[in-house]
Amino acid sequence: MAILVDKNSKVMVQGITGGAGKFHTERMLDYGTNIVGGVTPGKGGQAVCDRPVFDTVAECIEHTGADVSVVFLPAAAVKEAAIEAVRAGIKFLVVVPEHIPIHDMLRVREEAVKYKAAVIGGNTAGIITPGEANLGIMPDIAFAPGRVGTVSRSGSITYYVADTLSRTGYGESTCVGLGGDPVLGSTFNEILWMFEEDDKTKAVVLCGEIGGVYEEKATEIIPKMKTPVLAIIGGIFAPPGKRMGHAGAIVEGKMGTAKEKLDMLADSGAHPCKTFKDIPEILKKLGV
Amino acid sequence: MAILVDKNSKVMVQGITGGAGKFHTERMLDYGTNIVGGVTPGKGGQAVCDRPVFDTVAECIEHTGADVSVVFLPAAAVKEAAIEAVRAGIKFLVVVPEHIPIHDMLRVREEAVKYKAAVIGGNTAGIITPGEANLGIMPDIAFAPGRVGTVSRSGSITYYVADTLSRTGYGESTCVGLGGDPVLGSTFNEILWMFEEDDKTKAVVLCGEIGGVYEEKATEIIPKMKTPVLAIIGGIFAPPGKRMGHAGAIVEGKMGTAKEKLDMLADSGAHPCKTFKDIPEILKKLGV
Amino acid sequence: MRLYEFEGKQLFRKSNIPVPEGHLVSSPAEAYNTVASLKHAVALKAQVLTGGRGKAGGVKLADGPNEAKTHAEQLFKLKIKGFPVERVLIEPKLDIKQEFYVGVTIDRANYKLVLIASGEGGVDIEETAEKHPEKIVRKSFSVEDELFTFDAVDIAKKIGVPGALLRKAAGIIVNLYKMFKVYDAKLVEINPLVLTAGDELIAADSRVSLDDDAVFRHADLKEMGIEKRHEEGEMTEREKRATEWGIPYLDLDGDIGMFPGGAGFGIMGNDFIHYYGGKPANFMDSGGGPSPERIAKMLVLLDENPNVKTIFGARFGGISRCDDFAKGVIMFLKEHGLSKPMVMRMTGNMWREGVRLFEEAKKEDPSLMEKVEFHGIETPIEEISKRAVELARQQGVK
Amino acid sequence: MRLYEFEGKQLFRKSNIPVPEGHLVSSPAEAYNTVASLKHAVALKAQVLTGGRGKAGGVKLADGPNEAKTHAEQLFKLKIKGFPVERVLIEPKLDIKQEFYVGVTIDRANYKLVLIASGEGGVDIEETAEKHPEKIVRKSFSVEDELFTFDAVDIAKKIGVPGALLRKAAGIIVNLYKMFKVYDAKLVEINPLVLTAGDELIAADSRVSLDDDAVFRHADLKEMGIEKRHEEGEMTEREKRATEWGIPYLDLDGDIGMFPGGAGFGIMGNDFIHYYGGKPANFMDSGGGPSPERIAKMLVLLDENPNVKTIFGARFGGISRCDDFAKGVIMFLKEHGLSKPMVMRMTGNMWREGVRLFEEAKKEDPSLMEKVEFHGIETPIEEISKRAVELARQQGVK
Repeated sequence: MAILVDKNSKVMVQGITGGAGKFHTERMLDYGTNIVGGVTPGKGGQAVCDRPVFDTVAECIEHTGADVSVVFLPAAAVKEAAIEAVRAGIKFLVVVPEHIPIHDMLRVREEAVKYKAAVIGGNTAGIITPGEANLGIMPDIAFAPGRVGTVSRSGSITYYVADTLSRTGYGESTCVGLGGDPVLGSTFNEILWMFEEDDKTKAVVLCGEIGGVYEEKATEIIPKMKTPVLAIIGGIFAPPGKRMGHAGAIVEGKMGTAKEKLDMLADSGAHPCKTFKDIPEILKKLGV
Repeated sequence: MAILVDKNSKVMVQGITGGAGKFHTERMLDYGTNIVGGVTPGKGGQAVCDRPVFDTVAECIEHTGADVSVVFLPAAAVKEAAIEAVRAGIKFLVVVPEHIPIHDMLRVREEAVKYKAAVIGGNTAGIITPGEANLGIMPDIAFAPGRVGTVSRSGSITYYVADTLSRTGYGESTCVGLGGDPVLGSTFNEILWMFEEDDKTKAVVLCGEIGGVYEEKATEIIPKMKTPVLAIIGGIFAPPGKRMGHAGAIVEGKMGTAKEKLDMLADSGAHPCKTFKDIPEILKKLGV
Repeated sequence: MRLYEFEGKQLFRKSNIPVPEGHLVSSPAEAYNTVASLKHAVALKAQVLTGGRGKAGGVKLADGPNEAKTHAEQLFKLKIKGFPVERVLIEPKLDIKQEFYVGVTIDRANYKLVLIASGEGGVDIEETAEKHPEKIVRKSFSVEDELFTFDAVDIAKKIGVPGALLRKAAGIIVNLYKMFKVYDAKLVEINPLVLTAGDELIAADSRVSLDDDAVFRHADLKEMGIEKRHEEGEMTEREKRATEWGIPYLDLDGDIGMFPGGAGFGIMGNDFIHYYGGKPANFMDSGGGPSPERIAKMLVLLDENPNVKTIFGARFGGISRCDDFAKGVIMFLKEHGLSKPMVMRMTGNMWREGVRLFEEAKKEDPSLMEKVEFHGIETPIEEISKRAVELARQQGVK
Repeated sequence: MRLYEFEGKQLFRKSNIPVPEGHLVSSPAEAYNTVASLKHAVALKAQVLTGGRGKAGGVKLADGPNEAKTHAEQLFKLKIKGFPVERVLIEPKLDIKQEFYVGVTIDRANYKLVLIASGEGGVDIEETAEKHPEKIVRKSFSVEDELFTFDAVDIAKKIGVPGALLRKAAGIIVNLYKMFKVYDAKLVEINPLVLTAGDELIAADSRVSLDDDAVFRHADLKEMGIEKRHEEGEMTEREKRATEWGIPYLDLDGDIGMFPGGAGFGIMGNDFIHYYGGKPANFMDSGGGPSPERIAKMLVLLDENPNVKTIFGARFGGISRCDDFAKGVIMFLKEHGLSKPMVMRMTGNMWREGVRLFEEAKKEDPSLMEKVEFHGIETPIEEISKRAVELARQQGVK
């Protein structure tokens, strides 16, 4: 098993006829991802990489049985595309574009919760279940099938962790990019819990970063997990970010510095890592 | 028992410090209605007819236990006042003002359904449970306690029916004015069902009118009722109203003429009446 | 309140719904000049607040200014369902490939907004709806719901918009829905939405009805010259006068002047008169809580109407108070005088005070009430109705 | 993107939130003339994109034009947290009875909008929030939620607005909340919202931050002169140059030039350098899928920086492709040349193609890569980081 996607996932691509959509559809297919079709309104009836294109998500689902979608569209079009997908019944959505307006993502999150769908991104490198499916823009070279789950706010960190886990023989069950935007479709919490419930995942690496509040939120869930969690946070030596006005300070309090994030995670039971090579060392100690 | 209001109802008045609010608060109190307070934002701390005035409905409920509200406010203020009331926990709301924008009433209805509150009006004469409570602008002279329920779209028809029932000794359990506006907080259906479930009500008089669709809707519920329903419809000799565009014709079909309404009601099991004096005659035959 | 086609199209334009470039003219000469300045064939369309314009000959096509002038002369003489044509809209003649229908209205029974669309637009849409309901697409919304482009694409596809135009059609549908909400409409229709030979989508006609009770919150309507107005219907002189006085009034062809309290009994009272063999001369409504002045004016309308042989008065004081009613009647009797018999019944809120006022007035001038038969709650309204019919008959016999 | 006080107040005015009548001046002479034309005492307020203005002496009061001129001279010389003062806002001096705080922001952890209000406005609001949380009123909303007047009345009451002003205060709160939504804001604050001696409520200061990613859909901002801009921070010359080239870049005080791929490792790479005893000279991010031209420019920034002793390059090709990366590096080496040693690692999407390009370039010109230590996926990034620190040390020794 894997979380969110595997070789049986039926994947559609929203924006499949666009430049990035075409390019990455080809790449994802090369990896063996089970892409069944795509959507571009007004281009129904065409084909990309031999996969049929539909005018709406509902039609694509009807004809292909798609249950997962990857979005390659301009940021301004993401809100409607995501709402269309979850309303039509897509249960997992990968939002690759960056610079999505924050109010749009708040709305997308609301709809996703309402329709019980999972969304990752915006600005995510995607998700990969090595050897089975690669959704998004992640470079397959770094990944090998295995027993560690990874969840990260940064694409590049994801690759380095994968590289490390592959080289040391652990490999990955699934690697999830939450995305780099300020408001994200999913937080660490939801993904951590999926890993907790996944038999194949023997440990999880959480890759966080200065700013935002999602690492702090994760400390609510880590103590409830049996699966060990390793945490690495970028920005320990970065100057602290600015608070947004008094309101930001009142709402988010002291959250946001990398050091505090790592300390809080450690306090909640996670194993802190400084650099990537700490990861296999800790895994070894834990007997993973 | 009675439906919706009785002597134990704790009634608040929204807009109690306005001209109409004051005038009718006095009248309602004279009738013995248990008015416990009122609301006018910015006038909290004042009093009208010895009843305390609050800035918000929530405060009024907190201090007085109010569970029913009567609205005397300009039409433009009704939407927010109604939403405030139902969100604060008012379970029955009487909306007296007329000319409320239709889109506002659609919204009010939605909120009322969501919060499981009943709303009558806009443009209703109100509701009276004779001898117990009189909410709105109905003239008490016409009403006597008794065993017939009345539900009507028109204030003036309500009075004539009451007058007839009082004179013939039947009296009324409760008399409900749905209101004269094109979109109403409640339809005949909800009120008919309350009467059906009320022990004190032995028969119901439904007073309808040319135009609209609420009489036709009532034919869905009348066959399910054990309590006999008498129906009187105004506008049998009026020229037919104009349809609103093709869309109106497609949505509302053939609904709307008084003759068809009366025929449909009769077909569904209601007893049709021509003039008011038919009412006691039919009641007598039914052995009410 | 219904808008003229050209007003509806102003709203379409503001809402980013494509409409033909239009020119409004008020005379045949203006039509000539306008068409002379244009380089294309035109359609001349009579602007009236009613349907059935096409069948009544209210739309003409012209290739040049002379033809346009001739047509305009005919149009300005036309009456469509009684409406005189005061303005004509001149637009480029469209080369039509297909006609669609798109409309939004309110489903009162279910408290929803409904979007309706069809691939067979035009005047026969209602027939299509009845005979081929499968050709009509309907979608319901809560009043707070947004219409998303993907839903509009789905609708456009179902009514047969070609693939290349799906996005454009969806945009028009979304904008129409937004316009419905933004302007507090009761009805908006594009019929037909035309697909031209050049593959453009354009709103060839508009039908828009707004909620008069919500006009106050749309200041931009006034800027566009769209003001609060009554629903369609040509008014008689008496109806115009009533409207000026703010009294809902409609002339009928009978002889009993109806002077009711409340819209509900205003309508049902007419039935009663019919039941007892009479015919009302009018509908009337006092509106909620009328002033004595308005009450007096209502009576003036009836007393000065030569068709009225007798007046039937009924007042059940609710929000309207009997004392104000009595004051109004007395004001009328003193200032104007009653030229025909009146039978009336008065009860309800403040009835005692009302009766006292009548008695005082009678004491002052015993002749004041001599043509008035006055009743209170003790007489059923049926008796009053019967009596009015009787009185009218007696007057007829004279 | 943060707005200047006067820009925020423009939005307040458009949103029906009362603000003082303001005059923006760019010189002491202008300040003199402006105040001379006014008949009242004024406040002169430095316009800078940072907080702490009051404590830095950025606000002055003046009774007349001479005093205003003197103050303005000081203000235009002032730097507040490094920001030069280029404009001063002149407003009537307010006679303050009470100060409130009202703000709206986003609670990212819970995906909500949050309205915050307090009866103790002013610069110490955060302290109040910490020491007396009971003096802060908070209310959360879903992004689609409306804020109703009744809720705003409740909030206004809780923060101690006097009864007679409750409706007015509620109107301001509702309008602020609407403005937050209409303009895609991340933060809007009225601090303080002043109750004047004359019982007026007025927004004495504004703090507004909009979502740069949503500016595209607010055409009216451009009309007001508000364009997409970066967050606060005074830029060095090099940072300005980078910004012109569209490269996110920040100078730091170390000596290792950071040339990373991806924002994530851009940040974490700095930590790695620190862990191994080095100090980075900068932050940098290539942005998603950079062109060869941009890659080359990134290297120019580092190579021309005299503080940089060695360059640390790391590219893990994701959406950014290794072939484009290699092209950019080669372009830089050919056109500009490398004046200091560089250690780099390249792997990921299209890495084979990238390696091939480097090999071809080397074949063409064997000296081209001589200052570059090149690694692939086989070398862990930690080793590269260590090596960069080593190289920098060696350079320092020279």
